[in-house]
Amino acid sequence: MDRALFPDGVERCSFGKFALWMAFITAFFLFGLYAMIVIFAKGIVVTGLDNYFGFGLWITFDLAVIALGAGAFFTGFLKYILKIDQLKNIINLTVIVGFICYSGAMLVLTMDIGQPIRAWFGYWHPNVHSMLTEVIFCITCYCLVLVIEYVPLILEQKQLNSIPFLHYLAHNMHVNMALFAGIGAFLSTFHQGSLGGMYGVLQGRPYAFRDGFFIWPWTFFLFVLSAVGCGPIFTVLVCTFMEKLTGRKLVDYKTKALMGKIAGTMLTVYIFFKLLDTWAWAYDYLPSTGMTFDQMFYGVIYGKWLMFTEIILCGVVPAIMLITPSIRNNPTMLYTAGILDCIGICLNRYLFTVQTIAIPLLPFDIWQTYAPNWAEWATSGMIVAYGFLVMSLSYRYLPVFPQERAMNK
Amino acid sequence: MSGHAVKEFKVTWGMVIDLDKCTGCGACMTACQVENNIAPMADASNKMRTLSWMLVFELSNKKAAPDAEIAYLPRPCMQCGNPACVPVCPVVATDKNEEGGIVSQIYPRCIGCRYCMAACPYHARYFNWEDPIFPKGMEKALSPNTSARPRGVVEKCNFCHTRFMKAKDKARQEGGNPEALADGAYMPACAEVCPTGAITFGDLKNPEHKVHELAKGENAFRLLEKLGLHPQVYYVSKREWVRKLGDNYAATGHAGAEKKHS
Amino acid sequence: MEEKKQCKGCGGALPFVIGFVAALIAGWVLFPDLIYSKKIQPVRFSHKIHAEQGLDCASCHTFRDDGSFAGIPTNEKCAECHADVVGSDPAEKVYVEQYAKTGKEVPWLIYQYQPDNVIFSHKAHESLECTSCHPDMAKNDTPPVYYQNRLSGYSKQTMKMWKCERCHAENGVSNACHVCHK
Amino acid sequence: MGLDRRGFVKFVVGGVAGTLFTPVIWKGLDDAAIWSQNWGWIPRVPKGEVKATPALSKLCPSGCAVKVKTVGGLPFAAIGNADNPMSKGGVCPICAGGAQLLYSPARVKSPMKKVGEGKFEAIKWEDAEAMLVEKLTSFKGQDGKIAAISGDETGTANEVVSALLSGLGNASGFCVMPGEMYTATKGVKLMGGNGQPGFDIAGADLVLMIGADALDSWGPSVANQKAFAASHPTGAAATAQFIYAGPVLNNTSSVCDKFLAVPPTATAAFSLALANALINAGAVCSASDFGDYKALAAKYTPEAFEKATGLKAEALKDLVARIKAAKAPLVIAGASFGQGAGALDFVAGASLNVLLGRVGQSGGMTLLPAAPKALAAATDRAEAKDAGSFLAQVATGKASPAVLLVYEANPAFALPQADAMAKALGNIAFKVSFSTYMDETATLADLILPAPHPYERFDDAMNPYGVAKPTYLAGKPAMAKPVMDVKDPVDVLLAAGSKLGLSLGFETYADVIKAKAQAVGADFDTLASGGAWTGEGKGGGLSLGAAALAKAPVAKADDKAVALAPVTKLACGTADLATPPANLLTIRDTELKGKDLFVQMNAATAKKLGVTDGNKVKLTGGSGEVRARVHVNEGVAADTVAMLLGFGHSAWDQYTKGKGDNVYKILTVSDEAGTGLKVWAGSTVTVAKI
Repeated sequence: MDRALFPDGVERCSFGKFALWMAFITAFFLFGLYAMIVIFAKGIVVTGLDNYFGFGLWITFDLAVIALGAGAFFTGFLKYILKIDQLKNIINLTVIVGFICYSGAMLVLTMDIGQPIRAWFGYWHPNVHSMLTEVIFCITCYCLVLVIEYVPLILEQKQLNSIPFLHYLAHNMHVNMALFAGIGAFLSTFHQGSLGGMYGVLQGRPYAFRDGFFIWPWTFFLFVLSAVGCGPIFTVLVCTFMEKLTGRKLVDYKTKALMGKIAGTMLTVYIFFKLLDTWAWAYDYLPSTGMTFDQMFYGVIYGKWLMFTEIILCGVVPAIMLITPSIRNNPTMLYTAGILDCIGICLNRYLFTVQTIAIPLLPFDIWQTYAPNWAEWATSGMIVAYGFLVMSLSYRYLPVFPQERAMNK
Repeated sequence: MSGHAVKEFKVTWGMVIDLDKCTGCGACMTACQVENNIAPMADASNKMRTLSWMLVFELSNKKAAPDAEIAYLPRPCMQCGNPACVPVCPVVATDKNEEGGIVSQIYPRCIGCRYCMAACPYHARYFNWEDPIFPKGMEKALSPNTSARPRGVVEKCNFCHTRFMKAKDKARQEGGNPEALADGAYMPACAEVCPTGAITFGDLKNPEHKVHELAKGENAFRLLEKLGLHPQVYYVSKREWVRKLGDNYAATGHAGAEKKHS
Repeated sequence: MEEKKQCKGCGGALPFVIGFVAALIAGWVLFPDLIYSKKIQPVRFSHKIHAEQGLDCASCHTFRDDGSFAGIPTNEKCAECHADVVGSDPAEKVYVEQYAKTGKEVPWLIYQYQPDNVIFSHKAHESLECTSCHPDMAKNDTPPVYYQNRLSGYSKQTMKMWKCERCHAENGVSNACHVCHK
Repeated sequence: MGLDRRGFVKFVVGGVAGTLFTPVIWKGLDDAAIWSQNWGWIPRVPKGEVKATPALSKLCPSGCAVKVKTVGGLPFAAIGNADNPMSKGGVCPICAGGAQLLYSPARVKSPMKKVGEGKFEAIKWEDAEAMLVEKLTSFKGQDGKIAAISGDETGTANEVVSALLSGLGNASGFCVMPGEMYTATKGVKLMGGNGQPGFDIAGADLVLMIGADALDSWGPSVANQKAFAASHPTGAAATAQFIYAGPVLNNTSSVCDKFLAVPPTATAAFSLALANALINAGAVCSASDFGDYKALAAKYTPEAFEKATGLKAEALKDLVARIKAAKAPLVIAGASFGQGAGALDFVAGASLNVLLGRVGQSGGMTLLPAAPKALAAATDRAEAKDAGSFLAQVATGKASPAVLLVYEANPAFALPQADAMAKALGNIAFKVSFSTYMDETATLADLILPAPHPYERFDDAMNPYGVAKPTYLAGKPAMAKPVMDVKDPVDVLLAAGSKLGLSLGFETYADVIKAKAQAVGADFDTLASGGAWTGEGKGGGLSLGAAALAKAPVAKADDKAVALAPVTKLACGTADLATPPANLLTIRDTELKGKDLFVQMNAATAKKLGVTDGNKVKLTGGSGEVRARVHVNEGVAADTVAMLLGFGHSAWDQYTKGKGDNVYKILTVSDEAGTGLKVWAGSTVTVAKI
């Protein structure tokens, strides 16, 4: 019944099936919405956060999705600035993924702060020394850039595009996309770095703190690299997931492998410096605080296995897999490496958020543990559901994949 | 050690807490709660959610009976010379700018992002998980010195800053110098109430104040000095095991409180 | 075709303009009036009459021994003169009968209302003229209407933070948060 | 022109665009943020003049001399009174939160009469007083029919209560709640002396506290703490040693130079072993019974010491060396939780002062002469019955009072075998509770007559137990009018007395206190404005109490049972007061977590009992049992389990009701050989995992 709205020359499932799918996702979304209303009404006392864990799942989630959404700015940078034309096949998808990730992260942030009514203080009363201020400004600005990048795609919808004004608007926006891609790349580099800086400046938290050169430029670029080392491959994973779900071919493997190669290269550079960083931290910085590597870990929940999983299993291993052409060209291996890569980066963000504040520094204090509760899971789930909804609608009605028509003939 | 500079003030309020005199009776915590209008909590045993600007830790020498020893350590905000919490605040809800060197926390500005809590290794900062609802009538016994905070903002010990302001007004009224208060003219509630006088309070820079000398004593130390935050709260103990619990020594194995004044 | 489209665009802009202007009127004219409720003082207190008796500000608005400022006087102070009706003003009769005799304090509306989180020391500002910050009440016969913000509860006439900050900055006084907040 | 859909959309878009150029959004955002600073449901802080008014804050057992800080006439905080020798500027944790207690949700708001099980109805004072008079009238002159229990150790109110009972022909009906004053005075008698013992901590250079938790819950704790502080200047050498010998590494022992973990069953053995070691090290004294004492002490060899206490003999040797080196040593003997120790434990400890020649000396043990009475008809404090024995008689039918007046006491909660005591109260037809708070006893009473909070009343304190010199404090209300509809119980009783035709010579408690001050030789106005009166303590030819000590029981070994050491921490509340709202934070999560109280024991004891940290256990003693969770604490003596007293309330407020369990329930009472006293300090319990 909504066939007229489809992009030219593509097939989509029946409206009934689509409605059922959307209803299924909406159920998750509504549950999260309920949790969000409870949180706004009663405050974040309803979450699992406490005096020791002021940061938890939400901040981890924010940092992780922002890293995973990095495919947008980096692919845009490569496509529009470095003119790697092949990336046009996937660039639309990276924009949508990026938009979902950033807008979702901003929504989570408004829940996470104790006084949402005052959220705008971040812009009006900024503390220029705070990394968080930098993050707030850059994320907001970059989110606007993503909106600007997303709008022409929406305007290319068949009916909308038939309105001349919108058609010309979309066209003009496309023409100037290189400019926005450049701004986006600039802003993103800043805030991805600042997100690392957020932890790197915590003088009182030896797990995250980095001194002097190791904070700037070192930690900043480590975070930028880690984000671009996973963002592109995350887009590939999203694309492949959509292909499996819809049974249609959307992007050719050559492009995916290219994205894998890009991510792999970045990840390799990242992991090389990350190893150096960790080594210097453990052998030089930590002893200066009187603490040892062993003291940074506790039991299973905060055990060393987390760090080894992050750096070796989900860092070194996927890096090697992605830069080795023979492995990368095997779809199964590419996706496996991609999944490991994304897990590794998320784990990194988790450790910097939670492990950092879990470590008891006062020698007479004890380890406390944190587990997110339903309210945090439900609202995080809401953001994921929101992503599914946006993506489903975009896929169904917007010409996201330029190759789709040819590949499914 | 860290790149940040320690901001100097002509007057630097500080505490010297004698751990050999603290019996852990809790009067300081009670007086603090009263002075700062902290509502009683239905489950005060849930220490992960309570607000205790002043918190008395129990220290143990970890020896088996009969050699076991304990000590009590009252922990207010350290009012660090190089605070970890101040530079991270995105909205300037906390600063260390005022003569006296007290780290402020401004509730109407705070947005409750809790970044400062993540930054403070002393757990001196607390988030208002719930609105301060007092049992019916008890709001009549609120102290005029501290505003009641809504839920969703961070708060912490400020050395009973309003008492500082009132002491200055008193000095002005009596023709004294509000910028050079006499020892004892300004006392936080905890120091005032302590029945064993374990908490000495004053201007660390003023030789006429007792804390000036006490902070330099051979048994004086600060918590986690190696992190370079330069707390303005000093502790004193003649017991070596107590001093050793003031910082981390696992990496070096050094005993005692080695000084890292800079 | 080109012309027709343009023309259509012109005619179509009218609703937009109407909406725009309507919003401007609502926002600039109606809104400022709606956001404040108007209140009058419980007793028509005349500063003028008191000033004419030779009283100055400090006669009633005194400092206490500890340097704190007593602010608006309580019955104790007012009753020094007005335990019984001494004049012919009907407002005085209202005060004496409804408050002084019943022991109930007058719920004066405070134009310079500051919330609990503000600490202000009159003592520290003693060297300034009262009228540097307060209106010159000495000539005021009928208390002005009190405008209260319906949402924030603030008095419209009160001093906002930026004014404090500006004066502090101009005079080289610290603008650190704790100087004014508690 | 009709408005079509497109036109409407444009109108709206125009409106939104226009709004952006008005202050609506920006002012709205700002005002909303300001609103969030001043939410209507957040309380406003009071404004007005801040004053400090002296008061006698009898919230803790010895009473603190405080200054109540008021704003606009209403109290909001309490600070110490630097001019008063009992405070010297210090306040105990309970009195520090006294202002908040004025508004405790547990406060009795008006007189109430019982109208059903656990149901009460507010009534008028005149009706309540008429009810009281009616009941007293019907039993007037019938001995044994009217009784009173007082939980006040120091007030002249006791004189009024007991004089009223005498006047009603029930002189023997006056009972007091357990406290050390009672047993210690008996102990002094056994040593051939007379008077309440006092301890000059400030003058001593070595203070050995055997059981007595002198720096937290025992005696005039703030004055004790101030004495400790004076001898321990920060940053300089200490001028006195403090040593604690008791079952638990408690608040007092945390700052002591030495802690000796002595099980509660071995207190007397510890003292006598120390006596033996001192004698062997050359201590002699001129007391007539020195020979007998020496022979008796000789039985307590270092080996016996090791066996009884679980400590090494070297610890004893070290202690002797310290005492020998001291110029002015002082021994304070007392139960570690302020009650339940017999006179013999006291004699064993106090005899060390005699042995060392420290009685009547500066920095030694003194004897306080009996204070002059304001009411001649009043019973001597030392002559009062103990409430526990009395209620035990009620339980068995040996006593059958018809009317019971309960003054500032909570016998349904704070007596050993508390459940049985509460049950015994049920045997009394008419119970009147003069209580400030809705405590367990009030909920069982037939008539509740709300008493004022200390800031709302006149009250006094004569010789709080432990003071070295006769000391008298008095206080008047610190606020213009009470928060609740209360009347001073003494005023009520005096009025009732006059209606019954018994004129006690006074109309109000204030008059009684003024008369008392006059009798003592103090100036009431000075006292009421925060002063204190002190007299002189005296010595006295005390014996070593050898004859009494010869009867001291040898602790029996019971493999299954462990000794129970109840622990008092002032901040957690007292026998009369559940943890006040402002003190809740001070309770550690290793003492109470959620609704679970912890039982503390060292690792060796835990192993012996087959329990580990966190286990839920049941402790049984006498006919009672309590539930708790195990917390391994190396500060507890061998074969001993320690638990905080003052929890497990079934009344009070939302903060304390149902939190933890009541250790009083498992304290077992036994008769002390040769003294006729009831003792429960050496209670044993069995511990079983559940």
